[in-house]
Amino acid sequence: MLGTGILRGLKETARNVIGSFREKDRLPTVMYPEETVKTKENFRTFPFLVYDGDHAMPGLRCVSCRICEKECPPQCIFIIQERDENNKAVKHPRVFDIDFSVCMQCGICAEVCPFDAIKMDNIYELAGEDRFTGLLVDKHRLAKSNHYYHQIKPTEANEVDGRLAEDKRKAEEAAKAKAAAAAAKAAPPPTAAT
Amino acid sequence: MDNPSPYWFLVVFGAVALVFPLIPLGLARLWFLVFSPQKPSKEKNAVYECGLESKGDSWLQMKVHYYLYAIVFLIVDVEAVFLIPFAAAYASLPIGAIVAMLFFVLLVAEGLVWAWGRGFLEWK
Amino acid sequence: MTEADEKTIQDLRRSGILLTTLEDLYNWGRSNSVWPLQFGLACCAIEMIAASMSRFDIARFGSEVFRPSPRQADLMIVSGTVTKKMAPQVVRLYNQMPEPKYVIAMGACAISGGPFKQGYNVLKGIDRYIPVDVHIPGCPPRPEALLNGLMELQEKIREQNLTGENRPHHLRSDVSGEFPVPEFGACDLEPPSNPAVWTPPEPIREGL
Amino acid sequence: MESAEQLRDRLLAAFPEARVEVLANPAPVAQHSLIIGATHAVQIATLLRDDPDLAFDYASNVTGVDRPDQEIKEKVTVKETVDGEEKEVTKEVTRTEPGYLEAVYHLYSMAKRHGPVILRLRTENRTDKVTLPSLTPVWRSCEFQEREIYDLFGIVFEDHPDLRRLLMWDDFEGHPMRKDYVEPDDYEWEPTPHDAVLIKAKRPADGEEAAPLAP
Amino acid sequence: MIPGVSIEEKTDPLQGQILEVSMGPHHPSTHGVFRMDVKLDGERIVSLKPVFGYLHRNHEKIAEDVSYLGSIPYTDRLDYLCSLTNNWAYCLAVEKLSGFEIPERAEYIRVIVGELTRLVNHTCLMGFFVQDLGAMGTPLMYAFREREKILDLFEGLTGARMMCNYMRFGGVRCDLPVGWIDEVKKVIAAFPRFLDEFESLLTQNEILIARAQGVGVLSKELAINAGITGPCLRASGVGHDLRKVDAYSIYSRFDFKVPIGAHGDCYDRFMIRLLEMRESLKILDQAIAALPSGQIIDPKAKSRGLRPKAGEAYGRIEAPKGELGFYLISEGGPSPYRYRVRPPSLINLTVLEDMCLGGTVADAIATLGSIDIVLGEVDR
Repeated sequence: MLGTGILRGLKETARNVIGSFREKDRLPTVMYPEETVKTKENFRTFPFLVYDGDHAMPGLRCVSCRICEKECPPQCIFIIQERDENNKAVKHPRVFDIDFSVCMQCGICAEVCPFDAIKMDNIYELAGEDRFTGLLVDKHRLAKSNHYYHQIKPTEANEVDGRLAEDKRKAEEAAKAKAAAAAAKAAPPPTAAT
Repeated sequence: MDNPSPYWFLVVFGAVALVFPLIPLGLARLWFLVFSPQKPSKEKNAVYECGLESKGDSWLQMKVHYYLYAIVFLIVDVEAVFLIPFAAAYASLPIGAIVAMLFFVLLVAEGLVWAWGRGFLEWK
Repeated sequence: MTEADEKTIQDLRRSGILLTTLEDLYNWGRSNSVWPLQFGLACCAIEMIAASMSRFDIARFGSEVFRPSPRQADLMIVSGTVTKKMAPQVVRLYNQMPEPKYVIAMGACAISGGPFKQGYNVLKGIDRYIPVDVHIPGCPPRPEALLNGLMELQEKIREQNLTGENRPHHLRSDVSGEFPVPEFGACDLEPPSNPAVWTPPEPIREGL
Repeated sequence: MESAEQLRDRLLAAFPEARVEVLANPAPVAQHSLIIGATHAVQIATLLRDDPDLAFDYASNVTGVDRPDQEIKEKVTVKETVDGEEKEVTKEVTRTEPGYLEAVYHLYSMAKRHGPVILRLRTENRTDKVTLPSLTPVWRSCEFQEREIYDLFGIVFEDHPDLRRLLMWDDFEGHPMRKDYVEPDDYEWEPTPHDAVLIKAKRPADGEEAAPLAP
Repeated sequence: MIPGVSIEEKTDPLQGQILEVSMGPHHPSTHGVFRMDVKLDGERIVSLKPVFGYLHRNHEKIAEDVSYLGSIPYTDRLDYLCSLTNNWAYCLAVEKLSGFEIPERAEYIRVIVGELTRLVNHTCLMGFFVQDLGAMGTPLMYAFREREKILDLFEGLTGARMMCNYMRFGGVRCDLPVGWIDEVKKVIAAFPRFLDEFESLLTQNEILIARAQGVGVLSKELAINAGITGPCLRASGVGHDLRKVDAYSIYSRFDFKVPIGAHGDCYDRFMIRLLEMRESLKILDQAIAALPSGQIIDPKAKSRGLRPKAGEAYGRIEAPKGELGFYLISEGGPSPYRYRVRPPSLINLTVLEDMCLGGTVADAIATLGSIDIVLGEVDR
């Protein structure tokens, strides 16, 4: 009979109106400035540079190997390596700019970085008026502490710290083994000489 | 004005009906003069056609078939105009008047049914 | 409006008496009912629609009425990649909007061409032809980032004053709100950018 | 599904004077393709579509490929009389292979559900003789894709129902997807230029000199 | 041509003149910046020429400069409603080009996120289609409420709501976080209730039936010849679904049916998507039940600095909108020599004029809505 379809539709909308008072699922509104949606741990927006210890610049993990600059699809990272007085390259970036107005938030820089120096942040309230200087973020604004990294992404941060500790330990063993081998090589010649 | 003439309320209604829209229009005119000047320009008043420059004009002859809708609407509208005073006073009218008005309404309804039957209202 | 006046107004407001100036009333009305133009270009448009849906609910900021025609809109959210073929239409729509009009450049593509910057048919940012009030970076920015940008715009509208020298351009008769519409050239738009609006600073070339 | 060689023999049997060659595809997926001469392309296409046990009724993908002229360095052994006596000398000769534009058709069969037959049609060169027969009368799905190839690569398709630019605006000149296309540079504000973007940023826009580079 | 509707200029003044108007790039119902140059005789459509290119972002030219890995985030932006199936099609093509094998667990994860993407796309489409018919807001609100739940799953797994950038050559980027599968189970368990509500809200609605049945009819032969794929093809009665035809990845292990329509009109296309969502739920249940543990990426596969040997490959999958194909020609370099996307939306639009001729403007809007186009994929 004409109209039963529409009545059935009205029943559905009525179910939703009444349901919105009882079921949490039917009232999904999040009152933005007061309460925010709790973003998941994996959520990524813009990259940031991780530094160990509590002083940003000396503790920066980035050795300016420029792999992320090459691999970044929209090419929005710009690195210049630090050079000390006799023009020898130093493992530290003098200039590390990311153009947030071009960055496509893909996370490839964090994925390809061999030193875990750049990770993905989850801040998204960056609306501003000036585009030229506001969104061109230099290394001072980019650098955030490892402690902050632990706050926003605990599991990922622990895994990264575990890996770094593992590498350090292996490096020390290798260094000790090399030192022992060098000592062993240095020790026999004097005995052979006498 | 001890006993106001019965038509006085018409004058008051007319005055209020006139003043009520004029106040906001006057305020708007005042606002334009003092604060935000009107700046009409060729680009702003260009014809809006989904963001494109509209070529060709929209003043063109429509299909003649559409005049039928106008005529059917006209008949029913005029009938409504006659019904309004009747509706206002039909309680105090004798039964003869009601039958006459019924006859009038049925006549127009019959015309509408005929037009519908002949398919004038089909949206070809 | 000294500090003391501010405090007295707060106290009076608490006891139910509202004192305001014409300017505050004018800006309060305008900032809380910004009607956006229904203008979705690409992926950011889906996040704009998601922002207008029940979960992020742009209606709480007075902007859920997305007007299809530019005649009734006073905010243009450029959400998506502005290509060179679409740029004249964007500028023409901006011109056809009534005067107090604002522009939000939502997403990396609208600000600077974003990931598609090296494309031959992509405009490197809409602020080459029309003035942009708020930039929202992200690709696409979360719906909350759009709401944050909208609150930023509302803040900016509240601070505009009604008279005096730096009143907004829609209250001045000398500044026209329209910008020339670029034409299609042989391989690019003519002119490539509008110098009145597009004033980039000196490009940083140090150390190249 | 027949292999490329069987298909070639079948087509040669049907059209003896047509040009049908197999182009091997070294990738592990081994989808070999058939190079078809332009003269018999439409008849071959209708045969592929109407033949009962081939039944390729669905042209899934039409692609344009630009092969610019290539300099090939070859070691050529040439007999030369060097100061009086005959000697074999291998000499470096750079031979430029003429470039061409290519339209690649991937055909599938919905009726028989069997896999891709890949046809390749090649133009004589990249400058003036760039016309190819259009296969839209055979498969309607090539209509927009051929228009796109005409727009981005410049292959002119004969008796295509409505050959216009698909993606770029109508009075756009040049074919942007070609390898030698130089796009306009509006690179004033480039805060993060390096390698490709840097070259474009330093390229002087026609006429004005290079962007001022700080020392 | 439809009898009675002639295109040449009318001489008889009683018949009225032809109005040329363009439902242009900025139009509330064209799902983005799509333009149709329409010639109208009164309200009847006499000719309809689609115009593309307003969102041509040169994806294929940029892909020739960027590395293979760098192109993956760009594929998210092709059909920006279902980014994971775009990744899947691209990774499938590169895997065919370079011959990586995908471990079991990665295949299952790909099927799970692929079918979740199909749910997201079909809910969005039904909301937009019914909004085009005039149901302002309500069905779209319900559809987006469900979509948000699935986007939260994607955000938990891949890190982004819409632009997931999750699949790599030879597998996936990262393993499932702890507790993610239980959330998926919860969402899938609640989904049929939403589908029942949506079905009873819309399918029997007289207005929808009057506006969608018999509108935009597409015949089977024209659909095959014009290369229409996906739900539009199956609505015309052709049972061609790449998950059954190619049986790519591990779809041969799941039993699911392929819904086929009978009339090929807007209503069938709408109902096909509703039924396909139920099939996707069945696949999801089976995939989650049989999800093995193990590696998630082929150890031999390189993502950074991948240089596949010279050769070419064409990989295609059943994306929610139709057959999405990637044709890659590699010359051994770090970036592909030619990178071509076969866009299902663009090719499905070939027959838009045939379906809309003779109908009214409102029917053209309904037909365009039922074809389900996304401009990022149409213009690339």
